[in-house]
Amino acid sequence: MTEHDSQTRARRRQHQPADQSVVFANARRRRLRADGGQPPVVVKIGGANAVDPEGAVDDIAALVESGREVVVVHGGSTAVDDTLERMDIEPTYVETPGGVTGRFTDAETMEVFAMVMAGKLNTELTTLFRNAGVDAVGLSGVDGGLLSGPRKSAVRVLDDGTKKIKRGDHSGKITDVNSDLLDSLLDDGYTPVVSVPMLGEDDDEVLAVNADADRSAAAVAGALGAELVVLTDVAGIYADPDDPETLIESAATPKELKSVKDAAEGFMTKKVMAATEALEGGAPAVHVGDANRDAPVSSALNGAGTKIE
Amino acid sequence: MTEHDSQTRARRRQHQPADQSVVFANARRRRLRADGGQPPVVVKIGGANAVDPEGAVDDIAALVESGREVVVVHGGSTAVDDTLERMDIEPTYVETPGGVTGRFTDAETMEVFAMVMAGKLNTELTTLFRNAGVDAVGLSGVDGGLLSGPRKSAVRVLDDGTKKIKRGDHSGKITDVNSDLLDSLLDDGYTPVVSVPMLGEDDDEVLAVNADADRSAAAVAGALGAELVVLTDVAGIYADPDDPETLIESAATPKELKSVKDAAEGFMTKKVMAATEALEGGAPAVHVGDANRDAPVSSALNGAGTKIE
Amino acid sequence: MSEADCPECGATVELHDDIEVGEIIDCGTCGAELEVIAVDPPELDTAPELEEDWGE
Amino acid sequence: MSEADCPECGATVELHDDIEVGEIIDCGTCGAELEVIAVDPPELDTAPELEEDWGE
Ligand SMILES: [Zn+2]
Ligand SMILES: [Zn+2]
Repeated sequence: MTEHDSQTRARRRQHQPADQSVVFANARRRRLRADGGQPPVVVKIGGANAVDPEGAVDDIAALVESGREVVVVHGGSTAVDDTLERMDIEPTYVETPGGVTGRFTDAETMEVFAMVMAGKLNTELTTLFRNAGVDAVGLSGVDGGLLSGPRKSAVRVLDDGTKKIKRGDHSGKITDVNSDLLDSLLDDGYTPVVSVPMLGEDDDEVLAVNADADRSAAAVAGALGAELVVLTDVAGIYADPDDPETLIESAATPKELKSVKDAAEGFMTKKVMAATEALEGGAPAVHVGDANRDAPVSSALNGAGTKIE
Repeated sequence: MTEHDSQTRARRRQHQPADQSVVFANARRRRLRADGGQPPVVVKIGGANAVDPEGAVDDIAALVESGREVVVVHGGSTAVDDTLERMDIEPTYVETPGGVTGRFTDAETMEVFAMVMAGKLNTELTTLFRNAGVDAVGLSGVDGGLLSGPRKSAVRVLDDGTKKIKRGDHSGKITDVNSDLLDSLLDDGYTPVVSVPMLGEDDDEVLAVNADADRSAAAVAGALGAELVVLTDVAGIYADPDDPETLIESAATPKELKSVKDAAEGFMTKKVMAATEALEGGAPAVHVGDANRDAPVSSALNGAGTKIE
Repeated sequence: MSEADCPECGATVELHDDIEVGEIIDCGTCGAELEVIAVDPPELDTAPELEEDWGE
Repeated sequence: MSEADCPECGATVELHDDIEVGEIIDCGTCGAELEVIAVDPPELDTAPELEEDWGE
């Protein structure tokens, strides 16, 4: 299932945009380069199955070669679904009182999630980058507490019309990014390739928990003061989601941003929410662009797709 | 299956010690500490299923707290077996002309290997360390080219008495360790938690391939000039493998080392081979000790178990 | 029909017969959202505030 | 019974009927280890030197 194919289903699920405010507890500082050059770039790409990363990999390799600092953040929940199926684990879907349907991440699902994201996809992508000449280092959000914040074990669900609290979920909300770890790897010439899980803080322990990859990328971009490029499988955000002619080229004022938010539907809602979090977190600009065009990252940076700032 | 349970099977497989010379292509330099203090410690522990790591985790946390630099290397092939079984993948075992039986790592097995080692076990162990107050960063041998060397895709096998070349194996031999990456993380106060796969160099590409965890630990210890502690589930190397009373306390001369090699049987052969490689690579000492005793790492460093130097 | 005390205001809350652990009930007196944490005997606790999220 | 040329010394190597790809044959003339890389028609190449390892 491509990201695009799942648009309709996602659209049905996402009736209600939720809380948008994210406050990062760590001091946010922009990377200042001695040469007064450009800020780093955080690129969010799909997992291996969602969006073919090859074009992005070569483009990122050229960016890195030109001296730009890049951090890659990837998702890949369709690969998680595939492995759950392969292991005969039936995912549990829950509906929130607001009508949003999502996968409930119980302990067993969490284990598979970590295996696939941090083991399979992260290793594959890091290897792809190394073959393209990029000195890539794969990291999960657990490593060095890279992506951390409170665990959410309880979720409100609607079960046959009855509101309930369901406990045992393994997800969390990123409030801290260890930007020192990323800075130090970037300074040494590495390109970090970051995947969820994040490190969830529970009452008396930390544990690996699920987090959204778009929001993870937003958190990293905010913490680094980096431009965020979110690659997807359409050209950008459309005023009419079914009409590519209505591509919104940019949003640079609160009013324009509101019109982008109003235009966003389905999985695009998530991209716009992530963009908002990145900007609030300190990112100078967010670009939503097409993963499948030539040079997808540099094109997006140069104004193809939708630019939000 | 514990490491101990598999001893008999392993003993049957390991008739013939093989080539022991390992030449690391990278410049080997010992970490010189400003305070003239002790060298780092590389600790090899089993995966979650092989040897319970909890005692080692707390002990390592205390060592790190005291200022000692530690790198952890873990294995976990029983967890790989479990997941292969769960995914209905039948492992292929092959016998070499010399009589050693091993698992053949085809592409599908390699994928599971990477998932379990770098995704599941590495994340679990890194989380355990973080809960113990250690600022752990999980890495696979692919990350930053941490453990690299030629891929071996062809193996000689004995198939119904006929010698054959079987191609498509995903394994490799570590000839390079990116000790700069480890040094830099150690300098920043992190504790690297390292797992296979390694980065295999093929004709025109690099790819994630299988490597032995004991040898990986040996390569890291050699590259860092670190003391190596190999934890297992017996007290050390016994002159008579069935009699704990015959524990060999130390081997400090070539003659003593030879007697240790002669005494080693079964899976212990691998530990002794790894020890030899570590010493040849630049490690000042290797300790083989019991993972299940109190303070297993510091006890081994203090002379419990077998010390080889 | 069983009942339990509201942990917020102390009022008696009437419970329907097939309540389940985890179910959220509104206190008719103070309006607090209460979570059923046990059913036999029934016990209520203040339901945790949980922000609704926009997905994984 | 088929045959093929030894890529090392050029001598003819006799092959038994049920040879398989991957099989290793010794050249009777020069003693080289040869790998069967095709069976129809049979073709031989020098077998790669592979050090035997002591396992994962
Ligand atoms: Zn009340
Ligand atoms: Zn010949």
